[in-house]
Amino acid sequence: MDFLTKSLAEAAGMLASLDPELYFIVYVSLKVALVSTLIASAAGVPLGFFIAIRKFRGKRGVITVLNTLLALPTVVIGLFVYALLSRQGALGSLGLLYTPAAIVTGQVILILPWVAAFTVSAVSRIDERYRRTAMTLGAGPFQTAFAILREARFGIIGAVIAAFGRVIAEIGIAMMLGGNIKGFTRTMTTAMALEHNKGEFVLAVALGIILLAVSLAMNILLQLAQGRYGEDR
Amino acid sequence: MDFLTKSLAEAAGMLASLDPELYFIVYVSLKVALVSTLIASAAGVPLGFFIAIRKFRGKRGVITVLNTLLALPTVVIGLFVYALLSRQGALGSLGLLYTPAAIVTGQVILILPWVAAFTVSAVSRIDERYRRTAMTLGAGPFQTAFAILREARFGIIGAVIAAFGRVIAEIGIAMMLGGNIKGFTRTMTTAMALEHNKGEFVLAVALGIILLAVSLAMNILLQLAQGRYGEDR
Amino acid sequence: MTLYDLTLVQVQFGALRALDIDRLSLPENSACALLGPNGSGKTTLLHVLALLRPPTRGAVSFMGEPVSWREKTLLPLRRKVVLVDQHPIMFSTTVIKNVSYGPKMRGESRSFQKRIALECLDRVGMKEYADRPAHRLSGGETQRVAIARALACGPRVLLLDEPTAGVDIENQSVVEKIIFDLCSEKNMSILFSTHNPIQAERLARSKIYLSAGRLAAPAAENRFPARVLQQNGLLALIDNREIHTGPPPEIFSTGSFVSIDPEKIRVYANARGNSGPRNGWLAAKVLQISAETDRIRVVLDAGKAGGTLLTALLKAGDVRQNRIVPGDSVQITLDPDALRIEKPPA
Amino acid sequence: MTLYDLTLVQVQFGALRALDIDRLSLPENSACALLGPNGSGKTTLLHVLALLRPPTRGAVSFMGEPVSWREKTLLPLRRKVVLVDQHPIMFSTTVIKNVSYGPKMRGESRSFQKRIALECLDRVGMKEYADRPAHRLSGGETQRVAIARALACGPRVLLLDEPTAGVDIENQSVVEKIIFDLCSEKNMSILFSTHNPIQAERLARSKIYLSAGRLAAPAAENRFPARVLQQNGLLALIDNREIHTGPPPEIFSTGSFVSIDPEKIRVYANARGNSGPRNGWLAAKVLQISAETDRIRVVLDAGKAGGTLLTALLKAGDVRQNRIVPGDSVQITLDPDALRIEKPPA
Amino acid sequence: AEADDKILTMSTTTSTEASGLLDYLLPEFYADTGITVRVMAKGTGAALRDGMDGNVDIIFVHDEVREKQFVDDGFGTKRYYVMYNNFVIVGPESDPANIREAKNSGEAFARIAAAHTPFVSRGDDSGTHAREKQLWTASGVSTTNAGEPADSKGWYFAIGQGMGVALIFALEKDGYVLSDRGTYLHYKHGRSEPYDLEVIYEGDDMLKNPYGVIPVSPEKFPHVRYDLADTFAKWLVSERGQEVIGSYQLHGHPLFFPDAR
Ligand SMILES: Nc1ncnc2c1ncn2[C@@H]1O[C@H](COP(=O)(O)OP(=O)(O)OP(=O)(O)O)[C@@H](O)[C@H]1O
Ligand SMILES: Nc1ncnc2c1ncn2[C@@H]1O[C@H](COP(=O)(O)OP(=O)(O)OP(=O)(O)O)[C@@H](O)[C@H]1O
Ligand SMILES: [Mg+2]
Ligand SMILES: [Mg+2]
Repeated sequence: MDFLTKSLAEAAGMLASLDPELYFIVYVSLKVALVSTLIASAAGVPLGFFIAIRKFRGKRGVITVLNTLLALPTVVIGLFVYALLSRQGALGSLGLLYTPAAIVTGQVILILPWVAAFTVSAVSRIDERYRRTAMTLGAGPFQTAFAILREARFGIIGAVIAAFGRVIAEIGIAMMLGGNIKGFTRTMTTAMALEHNKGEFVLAVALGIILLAVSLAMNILLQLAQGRYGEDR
Repeated sequence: MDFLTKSLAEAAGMLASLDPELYFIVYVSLKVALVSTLIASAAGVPLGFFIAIRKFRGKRGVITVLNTLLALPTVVIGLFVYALLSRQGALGSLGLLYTPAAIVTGQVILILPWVAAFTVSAVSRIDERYRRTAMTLGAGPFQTAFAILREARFGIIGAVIAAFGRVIAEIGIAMMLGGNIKGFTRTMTTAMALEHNKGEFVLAVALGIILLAVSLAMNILLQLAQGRYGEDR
Repeated sequence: MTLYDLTLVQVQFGALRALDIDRLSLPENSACALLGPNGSGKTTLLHVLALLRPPTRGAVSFMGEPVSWREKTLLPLRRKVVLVDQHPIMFSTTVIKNVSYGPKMRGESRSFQKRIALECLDRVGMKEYADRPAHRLSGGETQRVAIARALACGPRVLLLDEPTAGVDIENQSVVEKIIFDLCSEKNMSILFSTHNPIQAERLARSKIYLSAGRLAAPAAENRFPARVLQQNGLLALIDNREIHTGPPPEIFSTGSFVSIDPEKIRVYANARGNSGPRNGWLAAKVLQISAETDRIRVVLDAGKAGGTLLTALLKAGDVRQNRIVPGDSVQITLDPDALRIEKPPA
Repeated sequence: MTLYDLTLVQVQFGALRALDIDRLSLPENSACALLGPNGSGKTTLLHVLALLRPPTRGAVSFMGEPVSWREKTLLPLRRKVVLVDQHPIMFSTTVIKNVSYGPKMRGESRSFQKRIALECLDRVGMKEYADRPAHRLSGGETQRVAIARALACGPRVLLLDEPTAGVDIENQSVVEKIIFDLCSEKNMSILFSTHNPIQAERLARSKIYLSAGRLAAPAAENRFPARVLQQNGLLALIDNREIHTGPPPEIFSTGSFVSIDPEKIRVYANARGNSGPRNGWLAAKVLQISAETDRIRVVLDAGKAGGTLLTALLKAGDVRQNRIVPGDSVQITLDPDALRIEKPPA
Repeated sequence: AEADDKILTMSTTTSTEASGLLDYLLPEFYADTGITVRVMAKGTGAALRDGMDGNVDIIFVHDEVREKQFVDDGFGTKRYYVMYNNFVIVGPESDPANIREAKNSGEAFARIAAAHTPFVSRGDDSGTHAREKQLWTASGVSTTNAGEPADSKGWYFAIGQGMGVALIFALEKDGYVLSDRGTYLHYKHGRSEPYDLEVIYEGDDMLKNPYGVIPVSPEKFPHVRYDLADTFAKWLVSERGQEVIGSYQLHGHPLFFPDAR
C-alpha cells in the first residue's frame, strides 16, 4: 500500500502547508454540507415523522415512492435544478447558478428522501405507548411529536449523520450546480474529481483523506454532544 | 416544466424503441447494483448486528468510525480499488479493472458502511426482551440473531433498499472502475453522465427517468414480497 | 351531570369486535371498577374513555358534550382525563422528569412542576427514585411512578388499567388508599380495571362487567372446562370428578364449559355430621372468606388433587351459623339449577 | 441433588446493587415462591437463574455443575430452564408460531411442534387464539400465551415472574393448577415470584423472601408511613388516628414508618361486649379471612375513613371462638411489643 | 459474444467520443479487421495515466507535449499523427471585448483580459486547458505560476470540468470560452436546447489541435494486445482510415482533418 502511505504523507503535507486555498475548499465543503443537512433535516424529519405516525390511504405507496427517490441520480437532480436556475429558467433572474446556494438546493433534494425514509423507519419502530402516554398526559400534537422524536433520537441522529456523510462526499451535484469554480464553489469532492481527472491520483486521495478526517471530527463532536445517553441504547 | 415533459416523452420513446443497447445498459445496471447490494448486505447486516448486540470496549469508537465511513467519497474508493486492480496493483493479474466485477468491488466498499450503520440503528432499537425470550426458549446464538433480525426486519429491509438506491444511482465508481465501456460496463448512470457531457440533457434525464422507473419496479416487487406484514408496523 | 355517555360504541380490530356497547353512562365523582375476563375489552374501553382511540362506530359524550374526535377539540378534553396504561411505559429520562411531564405540558412553572412531581412521587413511596433513569425501573416501580405521573396532571378523571398488578402488598394498599382518597376528598372521578373482585368491592361504588366486548352481568364465576357425559345420569366431569347428577342432557365431550352459580352452592361444615362423600356431595376445603356488599364470598378448593377453585356466595348468617373458618374441610352441594352448560363452539 | 447453588452472587446496575446473595440453594422437584417488595431484586434473581444474566460477581451452579457463563456452554443448560418474563413479549407473528418456537429451536418435527403448541395453548385456554397475531393480544392473553410458550419447551425448570398478574380470576386458577400439576406430576421444578402471599402459601413448598436485593425474613407486613409524636404519651399516628400508647419514644415527624407485627394483633368481635372506642383500642372491619399453613390470615380495614389495611395472623381456634366473619365490625388491640418504628432516612 | 482475442481497450478524450467520431469510425474498423474496440473516454491526464499503468492497450489523445513525454518515458511505442481539428474562441454575438478585430488569438485573449469580460477556463489540465495557457502566455498578459492571468478576480472562472460543461458555463455567464470545434458544433446544432454563443474568433495557427494515437509498450506491459493496438494505429493512418476520418461530418460541417505524416 505504497499508494496509501504516499497519499497520507501528501495529506499531512497539504494540511501543514497552511495553503489558504486548501482551507477555503474545506470551508466551502463544510458550509455547504452543513447547510444542506440542516435544511434537509428540518424538512425531512417532520415529513418522515408524519408519514410514520399518520394512518392514511396510500401510505404504503408514499413509502414506496420515498424509497424509489433514494435512487434519484445526481445527474437528474443537477439537470433539474440547472433548468430551474439557468438564465432561461424560472428562477434564472436570481443568478443562483454556480453558487454555493445552488449546490445546497440540489443536495437538499438529494438527501431529503434519505432523511425522511430513515425517519419513517426510526419512528415506526417506536412503541405506540410513547405516543399514547404523551397524549394522555396532556401533550399537544407538537409536544407529542417531540416526545416521540425524543425516543427515536438515536435513529434520527443516525439519519442526519448519514445525510451529512452523503452530501459531504457528494460530487455530481457539487460539480454540476457549483461549477467547481476555484476559490468560490470548489469543494473537497470536486477538487478530488479534478485531480483525478488530471491523473494526480495521490493528490486526489490526499484530499479524500482530509475529507474523512473532517468528517471524523464532526462525528466525534456529535458523539460528545450526545453525551452519556449515547451509550444507553 | 417543458424540460420534464420532453424528457418523459423521450424516456417513453426510448423504452418503446426496444433498442437492445438500452436494454443491455439497464441489464448491466441492475445486475451490478443487485450483486453489490447482495454482497454488501450479506456482510454488512451481520457486521451491524454484532456491533449492535455485543457489549465491548470501544463500541462507541467503532460506531463513530462507521459513521465517518458514510462520508467515504467515491473518488477515494475508486482510486483505491484502481490501485489494487490496476495492472501494477496487487490483484492486477486478474484483469478485473474496467469490468463489472470492478464496479461491484467498489460499490460494495461504498455501501457496506451504510448497511452496517443502519443495521446497528435498526437492531439497537429492538426491545431487549426479544433477545432474552429467544434465548430462554432455547435458541442458539444464530437463532437468537435471526429472531432479533426478524423483529428488526423493517429497518433492515429499509437499509437494503437504501443501499440498492445508493448503488444504482451511483456514478463515480461505475465510471472510474467500469470505464463506461459501451456494451460492456456502461450503466444507466454512466450513460447519463456521458449524455450530460455531450450536452444531451433531455436524453440524460430520460435515462434518469428510466432508472427511477426500474427502481420503482424493484421497490414495488419488494413491497409485494413483504406482503401483508408490511402495513403492520 | 354524567361524566361519560356512550351510545352504540364499537371498536373493531380487523374482524374482531373488541368492544360493542349499546349504552353506558358513568356518573361524576365516583369510583367505578371495570371487571371482566382477559380480552373482554377493558383496556380498549379505557382507551376510548381516555379519548385516545376513536371508536370505529358510535358516539361518546364527555362531561355533557359530544366528542368530535378531531385533534384540535380533543386536546382540552384530554387535559381533564389521564390514563395509566396496563403496562405503563416511561420516557427514557429521569423519574422526576417523567412525573413533571404533565404539569410541564400544561405550562406550569418550573418550581411548581418540581414540587408537584415530588409530592406525587412521595404519595406512591417513590420519592427517593426521583433521579433514577425511569426506563430502568422494575415492573412494580414503573407502575407506581406511572400512577404518580398521572396524579401530577391533576385530572378530573383518572383511568387506571389494573393499577395494582405487579405492585407489592404494602403499596397495593397505598394505591388503593390513593384511589379511595381522591374520590372522597378531591372530587375526582376514577375508573379502574381489575381482576380482583374484592378490590373492586372495597373501592368502587359501582361496577361495570365486560364480557367479549359487551356489557354483561357479573361475570360467570366458577366456569370450568369440563367433560360432560350422560352415563348413569351423571352430568359433568370436572377435574375428572363427577360433580352433579341431574336430568339427562345432551352429550358433549371436551371443549364444553360448565359454570356453577356461586349463589347456588350450599356449604356444610363437616362437623354437622354429614357423612363421607356420596353422589351429589363434594368434599372441599375453605381457603378464603371475604365480605361483599351483602354477601360473603367463600373460596373453596374442590379439586380431587387440589387447585380447582370454586367460589360460593353465602349469606353472612349462614357462614356464622356454620362456623366455617378458612382451613376447614367442608361438604358442598349444588342446587338443581346451579349448573349452566356451554356447548363447545361448532 | 440441588438445582441451584448461589455463592456470594451480586448484580450491580451502575451504583445500585440490585442483588446481593451470600448463599442460596434450591432443591430439585419443588415449587418455590419468590416474595419481596418492588425493586427487591426478584426479576434480577430470576434472570440470573434463567442463565440470562451473568452476575457481576459470584458463582452459580446449576444441577450440580458450576456455570461458566460462556455462550457455548450455556446453550445446553438454557434448554433445561425457561423463564416467563414479568411483562412477556411476543414475537410479531402468530400465537401458534410463538408457542412452537421452543420445540422448533430444539429441532423437533413440524407435526410435533404443532401438536405440543396446541396442547399447551389448550392448557391455558388460548387454543382458539392460535392464528391471531401474537403481538396484538391483550395483557392477560399475552401472559397466558407466554406460559404456554414456556411449557412447550418441556423444561426441567420453569421460572415464572408474577405469572398471574393481569390474568383473569378464572385463568388465575388455571395457571395455579398448572403450577401445581407440573410439580407433582411431571417432576418439574418451579420458581415463581408473586406479590400474593396466599398464592405463595397455597402453591409453594418453600419460600424465598428478598428485600433490597438480599435474602430476608418474611417481609414486614402492616408497614405504614406514619407521623410519630410524643404527645400525651401517644406513640404513632397512622391515617391521622392514634393507634397505640406506650413509653415515650423519640420524636419524628413525617418520613418514618411503623410496622405492626401481624401475630401481635388481637381481634375481638364487637358482640363480646367490649364497649366503644377508647385509647389502645381500634375499631376495624373484617374484609377477608384466609387459611395459611398453621395460621389464619385476617385482613382488616382499620382506617378512620376506610382503606387502611391491617393484616392479622390468628390461630384457627381464636377465629372460630370469636365467630369472626368478613363484614363484621370488630375491636382490635396491639400487644405492647407489636410496633416497630423505622426512623426516616437521614 | 465477441471472441476474446479480438478486443482492444482504448482510453481517449471525451471530445473524440462525444463528437460522435468513434461511433462512425469504429464500425468501419471492425468491418475491415474484425477487432472490437472498447472505449473509455476521460480527461487527457487520466487517459495518459491509464496508459502509464498498463490498463489499456492504446491511447488516443490531444496533448502533443505530454504525448511525446509518454513515448520518451517508454510507456508507448510510437506516436502516430492521426488528425487535427481546430480550437475556436466562442462568445456572445455582441462580442463585448471586441475580439473579432484582434490580429491573432493571443491578442484576442489580451482583449478579453483587458475588458474583464467573463472567461471560462477548463482548468483541468486537459489538452484544451494546455492550449489556453499557451494563449495566455502569447497574449502578454502577466500570468501566475499556474498559467492563469494574474488579475483574474471576478471574470476568470477556472472550473476544472469538461468541454461541454465549460460551454454551458460560458453561456450562463455570457462569456468567452476556448473550445474544440466538435464539441461547440454539437452544442450549437446537435441539441434540442438552444445555444446562443457564436464562434467569435477562429482560424489562427495557434488554434490547431492535433490528435495522436499511441500503442502502449508491450515491453513495459507484456499483457497488452500490442498486435491489435498496432493494427488499429496503422489502420488510422492508412489511406482508408484517413479517408474515413476526413469524411466524418457533424451537422453538415467537417470536423477532423487527416494529418498522417
Ligand atoms: N391492536 C389490536 N389489534 C388486534 N386485536 C387487538 C388489538 N388490541 C386488542 N386486541 C384484541 O381485542 C380484545 C380486547 O383487548 P383488550 O386489551 O381490551 O382486553 P382486556 O379486557 O384489557 O384484557 P386483559 O385483561 O387481558 O388486559 C383482545 O382479544 C385482544 O386480543
Ligand atoms: N437495567 C437496569 N438498570 C438500572 N437499574 C435496574 C435495571 N434493572 C433493574 N434495576 C433496578 O434494580 C432493582 C431490582 O429490580 P428488579 O426488577 O429485580 O425488582 P423486582 O423485585 O422484580 O421488582 P418488581 O416487584 O417491581 O418487579 C430495582 O430497583 C430496579 O430499579
Ligand atoms: Mg387490558
Ligand atoms: Mg420484577
